[in-house]
Amino acid sequence: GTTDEEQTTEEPVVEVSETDAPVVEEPVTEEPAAEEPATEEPATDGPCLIIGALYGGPINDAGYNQAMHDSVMAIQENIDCVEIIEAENVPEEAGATSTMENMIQQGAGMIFATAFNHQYPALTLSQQYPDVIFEHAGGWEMSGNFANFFGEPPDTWYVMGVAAGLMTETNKLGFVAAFPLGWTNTFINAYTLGAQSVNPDVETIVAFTFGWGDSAQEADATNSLINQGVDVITMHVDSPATVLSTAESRGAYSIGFQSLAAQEFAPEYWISGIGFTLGDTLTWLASNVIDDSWEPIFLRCGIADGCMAMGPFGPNVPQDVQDQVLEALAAIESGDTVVFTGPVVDQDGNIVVAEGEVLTPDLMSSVDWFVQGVTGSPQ
Amino acid sequence: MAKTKDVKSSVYVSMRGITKAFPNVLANDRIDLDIHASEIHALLGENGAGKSTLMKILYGFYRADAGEILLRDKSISINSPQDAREHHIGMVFQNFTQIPAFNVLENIALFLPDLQPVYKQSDVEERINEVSIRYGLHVDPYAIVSQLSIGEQQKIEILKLLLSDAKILILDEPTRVLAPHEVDALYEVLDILREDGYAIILITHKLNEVLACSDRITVLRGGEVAGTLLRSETSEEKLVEMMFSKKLVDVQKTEQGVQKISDTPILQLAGIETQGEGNSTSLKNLNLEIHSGEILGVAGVSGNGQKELGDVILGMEKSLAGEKLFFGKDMTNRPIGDIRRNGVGFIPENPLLMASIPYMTVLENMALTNTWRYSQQGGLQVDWEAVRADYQATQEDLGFPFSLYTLPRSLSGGNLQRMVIVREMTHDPQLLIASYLTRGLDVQSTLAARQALLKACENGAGVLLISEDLEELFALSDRLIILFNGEIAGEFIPSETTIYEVGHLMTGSEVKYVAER
Amino acid sequence: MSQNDKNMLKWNQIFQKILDSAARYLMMGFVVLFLFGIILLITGKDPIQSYKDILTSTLGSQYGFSEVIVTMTPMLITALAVALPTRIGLINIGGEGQLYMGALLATWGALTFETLPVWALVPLMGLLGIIGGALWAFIPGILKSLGLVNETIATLLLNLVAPSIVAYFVFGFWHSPMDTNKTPNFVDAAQLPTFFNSRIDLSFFIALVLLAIFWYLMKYTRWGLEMRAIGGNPQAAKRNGLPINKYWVIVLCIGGAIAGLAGAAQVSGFYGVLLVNFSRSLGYMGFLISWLSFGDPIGIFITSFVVSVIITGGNMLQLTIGIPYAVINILLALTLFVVLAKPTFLKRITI
Amino acid sequence: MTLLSILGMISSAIFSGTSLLYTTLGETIHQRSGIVNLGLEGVMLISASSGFAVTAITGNPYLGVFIAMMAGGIMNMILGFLVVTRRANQLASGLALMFFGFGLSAIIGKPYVGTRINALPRLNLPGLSSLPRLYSSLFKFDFLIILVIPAAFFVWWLLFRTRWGLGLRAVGESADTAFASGRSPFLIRYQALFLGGMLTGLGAAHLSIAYTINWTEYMTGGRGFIAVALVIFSKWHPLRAILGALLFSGAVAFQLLLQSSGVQISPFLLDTIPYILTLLVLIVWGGARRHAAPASLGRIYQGVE
Ligand SMILES: Nc1ncnc2c1ncn2[C@@H]1O[C@H](COP(=O)(O)OP(=O)(O)OP(=O)(O)O)[C@@H](O)[C@H]1O
Ligand SMILES: Nc1ncnc2c1ncn2[C@@H]1O[C@H](COP(=O)(O)OP(=O)(O)OP(=O)(O)O)[C@@H](O)[C@H]1O
Ligand SMILES: [Mg+2]
Ligand SMILES: [Mg+2]
Repeated sequence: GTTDEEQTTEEPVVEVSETDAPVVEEPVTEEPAAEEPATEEPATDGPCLIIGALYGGPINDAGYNQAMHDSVMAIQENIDCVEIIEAENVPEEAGATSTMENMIQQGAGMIFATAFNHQYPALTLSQQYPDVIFEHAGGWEMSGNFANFFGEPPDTWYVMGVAAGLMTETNKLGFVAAFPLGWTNTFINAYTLGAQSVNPDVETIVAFTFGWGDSAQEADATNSLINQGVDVITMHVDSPATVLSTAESRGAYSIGFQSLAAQEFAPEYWISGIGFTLGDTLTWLASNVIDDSWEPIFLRCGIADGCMAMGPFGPNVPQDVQDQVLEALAAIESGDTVVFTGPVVDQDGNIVVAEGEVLTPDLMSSVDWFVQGVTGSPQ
Repeated sequence: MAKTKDVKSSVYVSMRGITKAFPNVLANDRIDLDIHASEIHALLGENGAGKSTLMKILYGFYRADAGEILLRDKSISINSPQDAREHHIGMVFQNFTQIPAFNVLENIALFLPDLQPVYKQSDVEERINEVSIRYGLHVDPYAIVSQLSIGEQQKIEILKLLLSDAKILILDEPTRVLAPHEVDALYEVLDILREDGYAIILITHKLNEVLACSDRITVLRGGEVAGTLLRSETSEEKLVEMMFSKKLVDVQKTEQGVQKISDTPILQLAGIETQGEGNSTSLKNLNLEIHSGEILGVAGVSGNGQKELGDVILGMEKSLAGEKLFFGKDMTNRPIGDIRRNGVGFIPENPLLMASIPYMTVLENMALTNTWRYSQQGGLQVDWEAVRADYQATQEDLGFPFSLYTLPRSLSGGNLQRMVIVREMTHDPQLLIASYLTRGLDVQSTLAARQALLKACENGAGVLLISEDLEELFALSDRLIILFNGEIAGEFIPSETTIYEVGHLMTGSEVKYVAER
Repeated sequence: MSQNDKNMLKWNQIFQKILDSAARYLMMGFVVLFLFGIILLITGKDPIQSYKDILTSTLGSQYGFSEVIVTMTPMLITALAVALPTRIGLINIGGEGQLYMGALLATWGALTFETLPVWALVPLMGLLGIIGGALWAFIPGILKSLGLVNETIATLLLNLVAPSIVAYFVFGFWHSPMDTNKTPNFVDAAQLPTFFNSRIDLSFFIALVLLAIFWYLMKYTRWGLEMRAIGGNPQAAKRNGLPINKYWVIVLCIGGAIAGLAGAAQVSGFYGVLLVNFSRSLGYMGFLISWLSFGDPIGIFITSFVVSVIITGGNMLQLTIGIPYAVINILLALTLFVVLAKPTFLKRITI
Repeated sequence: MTLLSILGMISSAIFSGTSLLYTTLGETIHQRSGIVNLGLEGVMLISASSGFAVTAITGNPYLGVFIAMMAGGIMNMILGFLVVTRRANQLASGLALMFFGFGLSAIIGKPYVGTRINALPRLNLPGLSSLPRLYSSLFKFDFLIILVIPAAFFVWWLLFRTRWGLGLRAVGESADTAFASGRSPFLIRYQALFLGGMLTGLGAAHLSIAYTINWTEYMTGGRGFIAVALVIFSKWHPLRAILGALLFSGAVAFQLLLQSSGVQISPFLLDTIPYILTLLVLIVWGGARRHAAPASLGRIYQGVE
């Protein structure tokens, strides 16, 4: 299964606002006037909007796809009159095209294409069906009826890095990743910088599985990392299940991603985790479509906007570590810490972000370097 | 050889009204057969008479459509070899049932009725040695069967039978592949077994053997019993008469080809060497010539290089050294297609396996050897009319009748052989290689096939006739060579030697003993 | 018997045969639907509705129908890539690998010669696809003809190698950090022309032409005769003077070339990009289709059509009744089981 | 390279090679009886999903392993029906079985995607507990790992030292001969398929219940085909299969080690090495190989009238 580049948490857990009004956020681009929320339209005869949502993997994977699914379903909870058609396990482009076409044939007026590979099929279809609104998760293309939304994980990865840097005894952190993607590289870098901020000797070792949901490869990679002395493991693949379970079985600490529920896979050695909570954002987007105020915006929102959340600490995390992590989190939320502030030096010692500059989000999607302290190849 | 006993013992096993039909043929038609203990009962009949079928029914390999089997007057049901083995019936098949990849011990263990669920090899080995000493059948239990000669494989079959606790032994053409002295040895074993109280059913085509060793003889004809005789009551002529409905022309009466040897030989082999793989024999420094109008007979016990000789001429096998000349032109290691185009016909020992495509019609098979002759528009079309015409002409010539549209798959062995003969004769071959031309043919077809050979000679072809049937070789050949272990062990003009001299060269033994037969 | 009577008889027989097989296929269809219906019921779905959905979403609309054609096109070609070698007795399970290698070379063409016009680039990619597939099939072909390795085993092993090689190139040379598991999108000139305002592209018509050539080759030509002879009994064919080793290599290469062409068509037409693991068993599917239809061209056409209806319709089922997409494999497999279990269908057919 | 990473590679190879070895042993049995089972992938998936589901429902991983084992055997009965009773082509039937497995496992596993289960417990070998955690965890094996080498010896013993094994190999070489020796080739092939299916099921169970502790669609990722390659590599011999499985999984472990050491060798090229090696081995054997493969492998046994 392929999905895109980030993942989310399901809403519950920590601090998801339950207000009707969607939290509006969108750091990067110009912001649409957040009109009033959605919920109010009473269901008339037919549905007020049919939403098609497609996912790259199974929607109950306790990971990325489940987070996306939960966020989409939040629309239904908030706006009674919408109808949602879902298709899971649509990993590749050709399948995505016919699936979206099918959805449109069934009357879908808005489509959430949540996997990385859905971007171009959706963009192509958006030209064919100008009346249908397309929202893609985590891409960069934009057009009249096609836009991108996503959370902002690098900041939170930084915080997780702080936690990992404090917890490691071997000073080796393991990162199991699917593909050497620009965004993935950015996460790894942010994570490493966070760890180095509290523990300069830390090294992050990366192993790629080249698949979003190849659990045998994930187990192999996790074991391999642990065998190299890594004692904190985290991952950027669809489902945290295998990586975290494997780490737990080997007695290595783990940091969850994709879904805060990941903690259940590592009851003892869990440190903490992060995920997306996009339900309110998607609700807001849908309500815009319903009242015809939708405009294409490049939407990115972070932990401060409620689009992302951090999980609870595990039983083995000392209080002082917890405090330090929360401190780092507060610094991020307040904007005191900006992760990729120059100078940033890559593995070979080249300066990739100059002194006084900051890496912008659109550059983050095409990062092809690792910061110093990362072992592995970013290609 | 064996002496006949006056068999008055009680009936051991009897078959009553056995009927078995195959898709195109009624193989057994209400057959009755009684076998006594302590007798050798010969089963005779021309090809396809139903002998093997009948015995396979007794062994449970086939199931009869009707009829019953009685063991000591009690009706028993035999639905599988397992049932038969429980009733102490054992069989050596015409085509051996051995597993080439297994060793001798495993092959024998497979057929042991009382093999332990977890067996010890040493136990099995002991039992093999015991029996093999008693009957003089020596084998190495750990030899891989695929590496053994066919004669040794035959021994294993008999050992299997003896160890299997069988009291009724069925042997389907056991002497087909044996050299003369091995045949004698086999019959000695059978004699001992008879003394030990076994009932032995023996299928063979060799009348002299039948007359020498059996107690009673049953002749099948067209799936029915033509009669059962005591050996003392019969003679060769009488048996032949029973086997074939009409009286036969004497086979031996074929006139010999005229000697008309030309100067350049059609084929010349000079110092040919081959590398035999697996259990095939390598040829060593082989020299021979075949001239127009000449039949060169090749004698030898099978497995001494005959197949390789034919194959090396045809180009199936590579020669490592030496030269092969056609009409003086070097054709060493040229592709078969080129050799064929030079007018070489090839009648192999096993026509179904080696010469025909079982699922293509006879007509299509006829075209194969000469596809280039029949192709039109550079191969985009095939001229089927021409194939048909050619075929019909030759067929009428040779007098072999059968339809063009049947599949070789459903032709009888003999008819298949005929088809191949017709095809290979069609374009007046310059050189004809015929292996075991008449093996598996009944007496009449044998005659026709031999006449076809002679006719080819008259038309100027040279013939290489490979056979184990010395009488045939003596009757047909102009010259005779003997292959032993891949080398030419001797060369004769048939009229200047004797069958026994040749027989001894064939087996590599010295010529000193004269059979008292 | 007069020619006329013979003809009458022949036509009667043919008619009878058609009736027979129609009845048999119908029976089998019912068996399949029944079995699948049970599975649907167990999972709590309405079988009748599902079947209706499958039919309406495929044969019931122009769009659906065009999707069926799109789905069946690569299967037609890969089935042919198996059927041809089968005729000379070679079992080519390697369609999958040959498909990948064809796609790989075609992709190289598309990414390297981006500036060529469409009339040059598309044929070039086709040619490269053919070369890629043929090269990949040449390995088992030559090993077979040297008597070293059985072609079934060799093609199977190479199937496991080819996707890795594709992945190596995709992640090695043709990768940008913006892509997951694919190359950059091809330029428009590298994309097969499409027809009827649908996704049906040129490769469908190429497939039909290939089928027709295959049929004529086997039925009428000298080479067809010789190939069937080799397939029927290689030893006898060899003794009859046919160059079977040459045939083995060449025919297997042609098979590979056809599969390679399918690969080129997939990347050039269907995807417009090279994805890692793009095939998802297309090669194996071709193998199955070829077997189910005994390598008969019309059979190949019909079988791949039916299979495509199932696959395309199944795609829809996940939207309408919410069963996992993979479940459609069950319907497919049940169909295969029922056909395979019918021994009368396994009689060798010689045209 | 540290001691940990070397021991680690061995440990990784054992962990990920276990499922491969069980499956290879199963396929060895199939093929020794003359049947090529190309549907292993599907059989594994069904076993993995049903074992996982049962473990998730009951919380008992041993029950899960048992069910996976039975599921493997039963799945193979479908193949048996097709190729033994109905005499269908083995390769095609195997592939059909594979597609069936794709579909059925998806249904079975669907509700349990992302579910946490009680994994098969890992047992402390005596003496290990005194080592540092990262070392001791290297060789904390579950019982399926502990049993896998004995299983290979068991299969060897079964094939080469027992009457049943003799008959089974005979069927694979020549079904007619086996029949003539009083055995039923049909029955033996069914038995072989069932036993082989159970072993395949164990392999799959290890994958989902003990190793990845997870169920995802298509999670076997080609292991069924690898097992077929391994059978060939090991010349149809259960003991050589041990070596083969370790080599294959060791190659993966090595690839990961290189990758995360920052070595610039494409993991994909490394992935191909075992297959190319197998092909080379076959080429080197050349003609001799013919004696290794069961002679009637893939042939349909028609039975007799
Ligand atoms: N597989 C088969 N299917 C259908 N019919 C067969 C099959 N095999 C043999 N026959 C039939 O059996 C008959 C002869 O078979 P067989 O090969 O035993 O020859 P035969 O009786 O020994 O004759 P010949 O003396 O010519 O060798 C043929 O008429 C043929 O129709
Ligand atoms: N399996 C079979 N299928 C079809 N026909 C068969 C089969 N086996 C034997 N027949 C046919 O039954 C008839 C009797 O064959 P059988 O083998 O018993 O002859 P036979 O007397 O042993 O001949 P031979 O001397 O050639 O061995 C033949 O016509 C043969 O073709
Ligand atoms: Mg015969
Ligand atoms: Mg016989």
